[in-house]
Amino acid sequence: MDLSFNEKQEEYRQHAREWLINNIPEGWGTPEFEWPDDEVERGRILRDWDRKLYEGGFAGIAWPKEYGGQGLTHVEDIIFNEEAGKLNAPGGINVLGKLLLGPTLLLFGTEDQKQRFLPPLLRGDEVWCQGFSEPNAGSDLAAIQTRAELVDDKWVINGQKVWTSFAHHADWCFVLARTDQELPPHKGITFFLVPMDSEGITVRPLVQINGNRDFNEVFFDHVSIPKENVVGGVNNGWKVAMGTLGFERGTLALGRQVRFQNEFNTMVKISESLKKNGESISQNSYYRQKMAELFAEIRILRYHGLKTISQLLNEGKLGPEASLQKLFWSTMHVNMGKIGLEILGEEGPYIGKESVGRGVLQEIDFGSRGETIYAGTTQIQKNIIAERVLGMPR
Amino acid sequence: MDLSFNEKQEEYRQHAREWLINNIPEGWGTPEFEWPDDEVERGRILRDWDRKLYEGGFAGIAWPKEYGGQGLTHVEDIIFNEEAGKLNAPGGINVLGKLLLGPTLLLFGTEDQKQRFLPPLLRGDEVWCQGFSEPNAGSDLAAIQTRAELVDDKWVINGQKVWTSFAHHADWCFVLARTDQELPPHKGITFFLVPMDSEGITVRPLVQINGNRDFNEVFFDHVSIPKENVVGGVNNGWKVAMGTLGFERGTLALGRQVRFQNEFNTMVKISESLKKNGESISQNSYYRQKMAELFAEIRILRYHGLKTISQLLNEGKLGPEASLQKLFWSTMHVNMGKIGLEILGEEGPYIGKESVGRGVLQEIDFGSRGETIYAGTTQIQKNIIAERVLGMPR
Amino acid sequence: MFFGFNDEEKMLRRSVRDMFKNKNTPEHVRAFMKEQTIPPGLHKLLADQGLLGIIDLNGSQDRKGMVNAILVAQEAGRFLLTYPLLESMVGLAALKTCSKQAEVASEIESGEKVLTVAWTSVDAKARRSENGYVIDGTLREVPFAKDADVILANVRILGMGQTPNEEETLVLIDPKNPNLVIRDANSMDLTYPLYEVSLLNYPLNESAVVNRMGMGAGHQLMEQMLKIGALLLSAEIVGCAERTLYDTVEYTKQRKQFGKLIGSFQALKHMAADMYLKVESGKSAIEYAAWAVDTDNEDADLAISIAKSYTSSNGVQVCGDAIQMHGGIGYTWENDMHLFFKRARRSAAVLGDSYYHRENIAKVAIDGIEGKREVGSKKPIVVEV
Amino acid sequence: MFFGFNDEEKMLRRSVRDMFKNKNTPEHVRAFMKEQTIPPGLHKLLADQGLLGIIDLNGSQDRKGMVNAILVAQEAGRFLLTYPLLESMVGLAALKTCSKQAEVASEIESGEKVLTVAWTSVDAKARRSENGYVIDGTLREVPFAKDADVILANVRILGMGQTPNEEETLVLIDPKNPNLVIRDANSMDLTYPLYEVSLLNYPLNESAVVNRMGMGAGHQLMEQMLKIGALLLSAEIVGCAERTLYDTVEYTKQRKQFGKLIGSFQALKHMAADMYLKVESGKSAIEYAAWAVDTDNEDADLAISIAKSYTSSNGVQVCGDAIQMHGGIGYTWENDMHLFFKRARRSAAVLGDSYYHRENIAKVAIDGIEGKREVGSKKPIVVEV
Repeated sequence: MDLSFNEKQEEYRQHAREWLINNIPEGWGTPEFEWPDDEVERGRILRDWDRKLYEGGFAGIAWPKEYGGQGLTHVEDIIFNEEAGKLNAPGGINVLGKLLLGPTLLLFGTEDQKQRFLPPLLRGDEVWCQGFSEPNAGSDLAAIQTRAELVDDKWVINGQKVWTSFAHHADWCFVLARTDQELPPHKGITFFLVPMDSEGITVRPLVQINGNRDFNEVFFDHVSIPKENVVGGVNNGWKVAMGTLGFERGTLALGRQVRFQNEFNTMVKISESLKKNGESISQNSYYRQKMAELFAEIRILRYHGLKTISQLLNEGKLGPEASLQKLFWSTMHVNMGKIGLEILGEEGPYIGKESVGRGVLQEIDFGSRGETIYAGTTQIQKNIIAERVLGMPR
Repeated sequence: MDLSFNEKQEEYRQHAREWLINNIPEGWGTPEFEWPDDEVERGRILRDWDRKLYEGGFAGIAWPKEYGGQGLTHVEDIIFNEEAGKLNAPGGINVLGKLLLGPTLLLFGTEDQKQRFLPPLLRGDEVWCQGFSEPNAGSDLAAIQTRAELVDDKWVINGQKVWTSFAHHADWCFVLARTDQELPPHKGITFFLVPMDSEGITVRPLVQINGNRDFNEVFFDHVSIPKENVVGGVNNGWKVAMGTLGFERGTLALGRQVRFQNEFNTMVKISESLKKNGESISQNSYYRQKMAELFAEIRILRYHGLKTISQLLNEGKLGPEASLQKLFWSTMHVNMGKIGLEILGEEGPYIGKESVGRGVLQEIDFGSRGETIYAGTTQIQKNIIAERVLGMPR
Repeated sequence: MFFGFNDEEKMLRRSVRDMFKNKNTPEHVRAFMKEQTIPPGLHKLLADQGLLGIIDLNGSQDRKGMVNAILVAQEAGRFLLTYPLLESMVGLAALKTCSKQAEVASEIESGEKVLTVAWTSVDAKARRSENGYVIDGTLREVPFAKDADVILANVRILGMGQTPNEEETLVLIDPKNPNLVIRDANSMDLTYPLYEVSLLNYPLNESAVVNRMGMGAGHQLMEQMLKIGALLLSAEIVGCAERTLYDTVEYTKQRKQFGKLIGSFQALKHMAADMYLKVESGKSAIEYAAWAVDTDNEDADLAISIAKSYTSSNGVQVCGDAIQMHGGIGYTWENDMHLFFKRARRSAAVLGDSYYHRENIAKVAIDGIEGKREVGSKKPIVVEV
Repeated sequence: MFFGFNDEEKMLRRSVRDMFKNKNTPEHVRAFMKEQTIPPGLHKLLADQGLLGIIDLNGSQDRKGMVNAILVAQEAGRFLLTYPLLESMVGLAALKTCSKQAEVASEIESGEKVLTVAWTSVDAKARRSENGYVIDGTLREVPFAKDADVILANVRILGMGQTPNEEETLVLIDPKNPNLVIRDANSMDLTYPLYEVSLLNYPLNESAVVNRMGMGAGHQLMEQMLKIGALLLSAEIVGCAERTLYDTVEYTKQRKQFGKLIGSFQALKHMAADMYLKVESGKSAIEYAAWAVDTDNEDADLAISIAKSYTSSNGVQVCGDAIQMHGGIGYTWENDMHLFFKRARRSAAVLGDSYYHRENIAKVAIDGIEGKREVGSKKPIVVEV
């Protein structure tokens, strides 16, 4: 058991923190920061941040140098993510590229693919989005109906994807499509790399319940792509996709934990400003107990995160136990939203800029409702734990 | 909507209360009452109480006079139960006879059976127990393996029952047994009336986690009973049993509610006697909120109970919605146990006569764990609600 | 003993439900969310059905109309009614206690004028000036103020009592008066907008006073309005929760995943069963409370706090579970689940949140219980329920 | 960065588990519940394995043995160990800070004497008498006192400090002395009996004092013992919870209802998944806290309170869910589930319950946080974690 960071790692943390403080635009990450209304402008700002990260040497921290990465370990990666979390720095626009596609290509991609796609991804030149879910294939991903057929040495894709984050900003999309109708559902799927400027692609934004427009529907109408844009082999896409989802469920929880800690501190501040019978809510034992319990869980999330990193470092991969982390943080965050609204009391309905806390607690309440759904619902994570970790019969 | 009791009913309440106060042995129903350790002696006391109830005119309140009942309505029944609950009067020893067998016979029994069995049941001369569950047929009651075969005009029963409350005191047992191995599980079951002094019956007590010995295992080894001791017809026992379980789930909640209210008041008293930073726990907002929430639920249980009675009175029967009531009170009671232990804090482990509250809150914690299991587990009740009330697909 | 609705009450519910179904459709709600203007004709419709003046605080035969009112409020929640019906019902009940205000009351009841209530007064005070009284200060939590013709508000008239409470006076505010500013308060619930109204030198005519100035009358009436309002809000929450439950159950009977209707998964069945338990318990709580108010039962205040605290916690949770059970589609703006969730959230927060009403309960259940058992006593003790 | 156990630690766990499996079987536990006497040979066995003196508060190389100690405590919970191992570990750690007590410490560590700790002193005070000091008062929460040879207790020695805290002094009490009475305190957890010890004119020899009299030394050491004890109790709770989880999962793979293994019902799967989440979270919490104590991390006290509050609430719930998942059989005395449930309940209640430790957390997380964001500030703020 050794949970400390060594001297070199602590130096790295210092370096990262200084760089972040010097490079984050003023007010960014505070509830007071005003994003432009225009989506294109918003995309430009985020992409600029990705480019800055690359120039600063903070893109692909744990990826090999030969593909534009920094050749460091998951420890430095996590240190940077923690520091970025502490400053509430947005994740950039290429989250899905860095979090999902990159690790997937490193594991399943050909050498050509790695050389072709990883450096521009890290540079912020090519932004990625994820084309997995479909209207009738959410939890049941194997039910996808989007098809790809080989026509004259080109794959021709037809179908519809949903919940495609950042599709309206993306240059590329990694897409699951059915390539064999005869095989069982899990066996006839292939993982494709599709340029978003291909003819036949239409993107329609999906507004979320918190008013954000990060998600999209993407329609593929006879979209034709080169034969070689396949990762992990034809009809082997299910295995590749499961690897991708594993990354989604298991990693980056430490950065997330710091963000939750940040939200918690804001919650404390708000609880101090609200009074009940002349006393700050923060001094009322009911709210103190609720907040303390929440704080304990945020810390435990950190412990889980450290364990995950340790596992990655020492064993090189994550098991189905990673579902625990997704289940833990998403349900904890829903609870956090609930407690936030309890603290706000009669101030709860007001979410404008002039409201208490500028609506940041309500945003937790709304946003967290999506978190227990995307990247595998709470129900799916529990199935995975019961069946694959505890070995209960299917 | 008319939730008041009329003048005559209020008079009845007054009458019942006075009778109870005059007839309940001193200290009975208080945590200070000392039950004899001897089970036989204990049984005698309870049976005496049943006899006293009969003599006082409080047995079979809503049953027809011709079978020894009082010929009143469910309203008077509930009024008496409420008053008995207020005084925390034990339910007597013939709970299963009065609560389950009586209504079942009234609905499914022959005229002869009603005349033969109901009067001695009410008089306290014949105590009943229930032989439904088996080691491999708990939630899945239709899986019972106890068999009855017709041999020379007698039914011969072989098998084993469990969770048979009061079997060690009972004169009779109502038993489900399989009478046809060929028919589908639900269709080959018959409902029998079995004298407990029959040759071949062995009773073995099952100790519960709270140390009580109310439950038993009952073994039937070639137990022979008269051919006519069948209720509702051969192979029609499933329907009869479902009626019986309906009574179990739906009724008597009002008396129970008052008992919970009684426990709640004890909890308040205890919370007043325990201090935290020099202040009574009852004045600490954390515990106040928890207790107030509990109190609200106890009251809502009362509302549900009133609704059930109203339904019985006005429609003559209960639907599957009655599962709601069982689910509500049993899970609420588990929560009550939890809050009780929170209030006790460091005093929690001590359960002796000299402990805080004489262990009454811990008894809730232990006893309630059985309540979410017997008479249909929480999971079974939720299945019933989802499938039979909400019509979700099986 | 009859815990249910009679034929008349059932008919009322049916007719209100039919009306909302046709006249307050999801399309109407979505249009309202953009315009934030009450659709023309809606007041008239509600007035014609006799819904606005349904509560009568001096009701004869022990009936104040609360049982009817909760039935109507439940339907308002179920259909996300975009009208201050709750404020009309409660406000009219208050206005009708004052014979002076009979004319404006009848204009409101007949649908000519839209009434709303300012639920919170942030230090709004009337002081004497050259020409009578003028009011300065801010009114908060004023639903639909932008569309209202009359705002019923509680302000302090300085000097009209020994204490601030005594000075409180119910007055009618004219939202079209130039000496006030109405500001959208940016509430999460776009189906029921809240406004803030700032008054500066607002002239208070004596004819705008309900009952009389000060002497505790305004305070007392407002207290009563807040209680009845809290009960009606509970009914709205129950309506939201019930609607989302049954819509969700319906969805699980249509949607397939893994080759099965998702409603056949036990995890979703048990979630639905828990939701049902919460909805039915909320219904029992509001129905009992309405009966208690109607019959002047001594239990009434307690029953209201039970209803509001229970529904505020549990009703919101039902709406949240409904989002979860819908999966991704439930998290989209296009789907209606979030509208119910936010409406329930808003309703849970105002007129006393769960904490407030549980503290009310604690005052009765903990501080004031009768017949508490003395630890160690062997006397039989009668527990009153 | 390594969050896990090294081979040595894993071997320790394996050997302890094997030993308990063979020497502290369910039959032993049931026999103990009747006799309430530590089975002969058990102390020797624990001593031979070197488990009693496993904690060293002055441990070299930043290692105090806490990581090993929680592994052992977890196994004690998992097997319902009927021995005051926790008290031995914590008490020996305290005794070893005092060179005067080296002899008795070695007798305890070698298994010749059984040590227990009186966790609570109810006003036990030593006053001067003719022949030195005598103690009057009561010690509570003394596990296994009946079988102990030495009780480590915290008593006030009047006059040995300016405040009651300063007067506190750790002393060794001889349970065989005629001037004390040991009474069974009737604890729910029959696998770990608690006693009350009443002293009257109990002669306190100076040689029985640990370190020195008063001056805050006893208070400080007891505080440390309580913290370490709370962490070890958390580990015991985790052991109970983990055992019931896996026993229950196993049961669901054997038991059939409705023609299917009950483990294939999604409702039970999801309950098990929730239990797993609580068990794993509890494990992470105690492991982190043990590391923090071992390395004198400034986080240590906070981490202990996180571990104790989390496991006290959630560990008990896991054991309760295990009863539920077993159905009727889980509600019988014969089945072991209730033994774990009650042991977890007792462990959750003592050495600070959830409320107490959450309040400790609140003092750090709410009252004392650094870098709280000023509402309205645009400065980037570094949140320390």
